[in-house]
Amino acid sequence: MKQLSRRQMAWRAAQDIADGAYVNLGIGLPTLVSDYLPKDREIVLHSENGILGMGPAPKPGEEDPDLINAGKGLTTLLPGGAFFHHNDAFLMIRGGHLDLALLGAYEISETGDIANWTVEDPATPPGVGGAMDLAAGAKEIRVILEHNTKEGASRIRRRCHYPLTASGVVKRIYTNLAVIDVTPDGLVVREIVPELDFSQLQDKTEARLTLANDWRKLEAPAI
Amino acid sequence: MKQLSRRQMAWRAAQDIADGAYVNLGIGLPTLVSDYLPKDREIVLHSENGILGMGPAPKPGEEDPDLINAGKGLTTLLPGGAFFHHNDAFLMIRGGHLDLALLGAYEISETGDIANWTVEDPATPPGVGGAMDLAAGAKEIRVILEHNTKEGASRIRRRCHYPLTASGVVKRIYTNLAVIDVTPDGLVVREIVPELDFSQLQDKTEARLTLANDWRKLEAPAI
Amino acid sequence: MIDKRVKDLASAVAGIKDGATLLFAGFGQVGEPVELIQALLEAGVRDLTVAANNSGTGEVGLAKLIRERRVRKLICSFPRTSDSHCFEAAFAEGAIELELVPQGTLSERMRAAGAGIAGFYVRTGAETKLAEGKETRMIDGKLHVLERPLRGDVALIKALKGDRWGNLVYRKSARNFNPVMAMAADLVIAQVKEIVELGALDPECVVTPGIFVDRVVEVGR
Amino acid sequence: MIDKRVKDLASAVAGIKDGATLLFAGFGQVGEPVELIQALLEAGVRDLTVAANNSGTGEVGLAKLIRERRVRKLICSFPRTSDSHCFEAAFAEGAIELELVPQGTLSERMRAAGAGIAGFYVRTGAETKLAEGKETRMIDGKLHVLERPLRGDVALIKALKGDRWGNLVYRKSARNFNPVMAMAADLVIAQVKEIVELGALDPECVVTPGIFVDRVVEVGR
Repeated sequence: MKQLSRRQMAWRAAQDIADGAYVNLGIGLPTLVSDYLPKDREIVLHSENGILGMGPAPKPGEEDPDLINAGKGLTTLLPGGAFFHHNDAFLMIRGGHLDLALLGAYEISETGDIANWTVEDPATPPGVGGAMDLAAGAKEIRVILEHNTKEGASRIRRRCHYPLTASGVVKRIYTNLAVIDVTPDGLVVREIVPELDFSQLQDKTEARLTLANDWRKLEAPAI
Repeated sequence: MKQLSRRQMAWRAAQDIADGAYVNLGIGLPTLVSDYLPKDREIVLHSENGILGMGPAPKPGEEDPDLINAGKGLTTLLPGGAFFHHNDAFLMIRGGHLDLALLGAYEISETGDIANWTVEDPATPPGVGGAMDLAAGAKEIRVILEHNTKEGASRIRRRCHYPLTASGVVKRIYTNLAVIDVTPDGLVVREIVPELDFSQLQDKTEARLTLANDWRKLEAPAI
Repeated sequence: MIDKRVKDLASAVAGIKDGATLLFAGFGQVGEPVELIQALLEAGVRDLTVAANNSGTGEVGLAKLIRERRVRKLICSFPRTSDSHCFEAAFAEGAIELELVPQGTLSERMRAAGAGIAGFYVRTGAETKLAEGKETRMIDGKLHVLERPLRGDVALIKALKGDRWGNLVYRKSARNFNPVMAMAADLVIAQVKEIVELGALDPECVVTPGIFVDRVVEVGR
Repeated sequence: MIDKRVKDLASAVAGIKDGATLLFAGFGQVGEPVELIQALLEAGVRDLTVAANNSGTGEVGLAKLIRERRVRKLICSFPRTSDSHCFEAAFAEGAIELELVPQGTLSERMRAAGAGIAGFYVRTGAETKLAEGKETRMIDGKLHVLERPLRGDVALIKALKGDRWGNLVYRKSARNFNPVMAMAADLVIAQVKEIVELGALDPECVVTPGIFVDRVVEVGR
């Protein structure tokens, strides 16, 4: 079955970010989104370690060890960017100043709950980072995640089974198979990959889905 | 009767400020203290409008309208000084970072209550400014005030009759007649002007006073 | 493209509605966005609630707005200053309501609004008249007052320089309430002496990052 | 005269006691005061409670302190990073206690300690496992968690430049937790790349004013 690659998922999520938006990209998959921001839009990336206006990864030879993103990868600063301390970085998050946080997740519920901080594996210590702050604070939360686990289980569930990060906050979900909105009437499918029909998508999804009247095919360029 | 002038009171209070202290001087009488800081000590003056390291009043021709103190008089900045915003200025105050606030007052009680923000005159609107923040926040509060009102009433009272600014915070009182400590055992007189004996001072004071064994004469240079 | 620059003062204050809650920066006249307030006056809005440290000086800025009876309520720490006769006259007439707030609490309540803090406990004002009617709580053996966020529909602020992303720097003690008010309103309008090119402000020294600012207007002073 | 400069790392960490609560700045290794932590290790103190965003990297700094079993408890938002095997080993053995705190709440709790805020209400963590056992409250129709200040006996921080009054500036994203930790401890010790003359730092661009800092030691990097 043809499905979106991780980079194509990132590309798709990037297309929905409005010109002028202040955006935090979560660690992992969402970080890839920065590579696909539409060139004709000015989008200001925020990092919780005190940066607004992050640019692309540095060119070889231009790396600065004091300039890293939230995933601790090397980054750059655009003209117009600014540095500030951690407390102001989270003031921006918690105070609702970010237009959008694009987060990864283990599971999403049909009411927009998100679980992305622990799988409760007793062998490894849990970590939360800025996940709860972002999920509770940004004006809008969208999530990018694989539709199913490697074992085929649905990550889009009636209720999250892993511990919650925040409840009822997710508005849009990008998966390798579909784009789905969380609405007051439940999950509404906006886009599906061409190789799948709605009932096949529903079969791969624990939560109940509705198909939007104006649904489209989910397509992304080869990347 | 010989008593200290306002400038002599300010001089006396200045002598007790330790080298290296971070100090906020209240509006009015306490502001005069900055003219008498001992030259051999480095004392960092804080202003609630966002300054650490205030210097003396500007020389003629060097006035900068953007550089004012809490009393809205023109001031200067010493080398090593810094500017910050109002919120950080009050973080310093409320967070206990100031070693000392020297405040003016209408009344002080024998338990260290201070009333310095309103005389409840219905004809004029009340103002509090930073008085309550300073009184509640600085590590130590000392007060400079005239011992008696123009009508001869005691400003050092058993209980304050004007509305309180904070309760139980004042540690030392400088008046035109005496230096008095607020202790767990009540008000202890440390210094009295030479022209007055203890019983005369008590007669001018509503609160009960005790004379320290090692009391001294309160003297100040002609200023 | 992000371009927060607006061409003139009238555009800068466009859309502010009667009955709005406004935050006016400044400490006395220093850092006060006088030109923006004048433009607001000319725009004719009224029935305003204004949070500001003082009540205006002489007959300009906030003082003039009060004189013209556009301000229904003032939230303020120190309304009576050397030349606050406009406010005093309105107050004596009962034409303006006053909510007196300790200066640090005024600032912290606005920060709370900007920082997603729904309430906080402070010692300031405990056991005083200004805490009357407020919820209190013993914490670590001391009485604390629960304070609530103070949010503006609009903040009018003044800075030295700004760029098209809305980044701002200030000058000396004219910084005062400007950065905190910039965090605490739905619409933040900054007058600046000079608009500079994007990238001209040192990213280590930007005081108000552009995320907080919606409009920037150059006023040349 | 105010002179917060100390001559070497051993003097910088002198007097830190067994059982102390320490704040370690840094985000991963960036802005981490590695040399101060190494000096602390050499000073032999133990039974420490450490608040830090991560749990140390490789076998230096906090990681080494944990490896040597000097840390009884870690207060932390994200202990598991690319090279956090020292912590993971101690955790697996039950040799270290972990208090997991959302990153913004960790930062805000320290600010509260520095700002005289005895408690504050946030949405972060509400209705999650990390709020279990914490007091909650409905405010404006939403559940909020009451968070309490987090204060250190000592903060170890790292800056780019400092002066004898303790004023500090940082470099790029190495600023991170340093300024907030500088506000939140009884004893604040800063390692700096370079000590500069008093007055050499631009007063408009000082990030941590000296009032927050007790000792400054130059480490040349």
